Amino acid sequence: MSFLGFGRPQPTSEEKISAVQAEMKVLTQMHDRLTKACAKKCVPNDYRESELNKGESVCLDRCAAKFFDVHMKVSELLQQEMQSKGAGGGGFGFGG
Amino acid sequence: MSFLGFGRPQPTSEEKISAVQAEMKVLTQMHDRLTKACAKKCVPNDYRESELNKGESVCLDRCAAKFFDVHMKVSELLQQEMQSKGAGGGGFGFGG
Amino acid sequence: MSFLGFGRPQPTSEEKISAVQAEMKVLTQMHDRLTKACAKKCVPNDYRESELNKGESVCLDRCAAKFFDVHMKVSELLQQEMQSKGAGGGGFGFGG
Amino acid sequence: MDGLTAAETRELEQRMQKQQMKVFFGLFSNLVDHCFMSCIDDFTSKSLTGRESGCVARCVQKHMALSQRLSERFQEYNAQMTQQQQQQGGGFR
Amino acid sequence: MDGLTAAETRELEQRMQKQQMKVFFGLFSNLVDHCFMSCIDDFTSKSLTGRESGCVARCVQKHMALSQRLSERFQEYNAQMTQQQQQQGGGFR
Amino acid sequence: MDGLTAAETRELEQRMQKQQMKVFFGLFSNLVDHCFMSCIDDFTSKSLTGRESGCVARCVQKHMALSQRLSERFQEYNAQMTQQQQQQGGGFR
Repeated sequence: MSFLGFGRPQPTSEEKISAVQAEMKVLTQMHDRLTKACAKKCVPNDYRESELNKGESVCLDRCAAKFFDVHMKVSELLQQEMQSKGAGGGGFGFGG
Repeated sequence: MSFLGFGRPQPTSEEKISAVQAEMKVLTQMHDRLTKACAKKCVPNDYRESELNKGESVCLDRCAAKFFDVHMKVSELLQQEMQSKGAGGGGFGFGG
Repeated sequence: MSFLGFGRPQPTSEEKISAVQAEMKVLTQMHDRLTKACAKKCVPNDYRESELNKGESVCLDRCAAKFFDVHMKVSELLQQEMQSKGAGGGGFGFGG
Repeated sequence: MDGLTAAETRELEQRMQKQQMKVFFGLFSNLVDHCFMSCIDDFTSKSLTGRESGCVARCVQKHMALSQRLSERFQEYNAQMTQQQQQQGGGFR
Repeated sequence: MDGLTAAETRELEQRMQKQQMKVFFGLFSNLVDHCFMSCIDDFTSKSLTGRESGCVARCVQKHMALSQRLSERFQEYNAQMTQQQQQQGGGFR
Repeated sequence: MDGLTAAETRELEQRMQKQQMKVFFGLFSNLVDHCFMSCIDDFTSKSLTGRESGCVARCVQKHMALSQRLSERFQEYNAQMTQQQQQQGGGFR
């Protein structure tokens, strides 16, 4: 999760703990989103069988690999965009 | 909400309060999910009338009953699964 | 965001800060929901071009205007409803 | 819910109020999103058409009725669950 | 993860337990919603039909298998990322 | 927003930074999910095809433009609301 900058020195005790907590939350959410996306892509909704069949299993593995790739790719694209527009500026910005 | 274990003795004041708060949050979320699910199942999206008609009302009551049943059933199935696999292990696990 | 009553005098320092934070959260969520809704209404999912075309841009502007209008309208309707039913009661209530 | 001192109850009430505001705002947001997605389809102008406006009004009213009805079912269910737990658990405290 | 004192670790564990309960409850809720939406279609009575009941059971089992499989892929991916970061970043502390 | 002391402003800024990180991460996650669901359809191999890769790039770019445009409309709307409130409310403090 390099994009959140965890792993840098964290001074106080409270900060260290909440950094670990935050990282766990990020991982949980990502697992959640991965599951939601790949269930939709690979497993039909009628549930005629309770086991994953061969085709579904292979699909899930490939789907996970592609999900991580898209994650990386989007992260890179956003970084490029932000650099090209300068630190202060727009594009994806939310201005309250 | 027996599956969250609220109702057991809660020592400190802060813990008691946050337990009540947590229970309220769980109830809110469940009400939310119930509403979302049964609106989708029973009420068409075109909104030609502003009143619930007879058919929709009956459908909502049955939908709620089934939602609670599915809740129970999934809870039981997960408990069985966790017991059969032992406390430490897999199945539905999320390993960060 | 008049419906949340921010802007009234806020005594303690902690309360002032968390009011600003809460307002920011509300604005963020609203921006999020606006984006989700208007992307769905105005931009097809196939992504054959990377630029917004004229039609999409105009659609987004109108979609935003209508989203704010619906926001207002729903807010008014709920207030009317709550007044007509009295402060204590039902309608949209959630009773834990 | 029982077993709280007066000070705890006061603190709880304050937090509950905040939480209720959040809950209400969540319901409100869901309602806006749902009625917007269901009723708004015409992007040839930036003002709501009469049809859209009427649809939103009916959508809100219908959802309040729906939410009210499901709340009742939910409360019945919770009451029933609480009763079962007390019977099973012996009902101490 | 390293660099925590014993007291910090204890505090962290307590909070983690709470968070894990939340995570678990989130997974549980998603599962209920998904299996309900996928399996329940008959509103001519208020009890689950045999077909619905069976569908829910298969849905739960299949999703546990699915979640388990994706967890493994996710852990492999995280291990790989951590390794790359340590190689690039020098791996201090 | 006004009426904060220097210390409060500093505390606020620190919390805002955290919140902004969360906001940004939320936007990023939504973007990944949306572009993944819209662009990825081929599960005959585990690497992105050229078509998928291009689609993701266009999806990200288009959404940044879209998000930017809607942000502008949103800011205009907020400015207008603030103005109306000040006129109605008398604008004290």
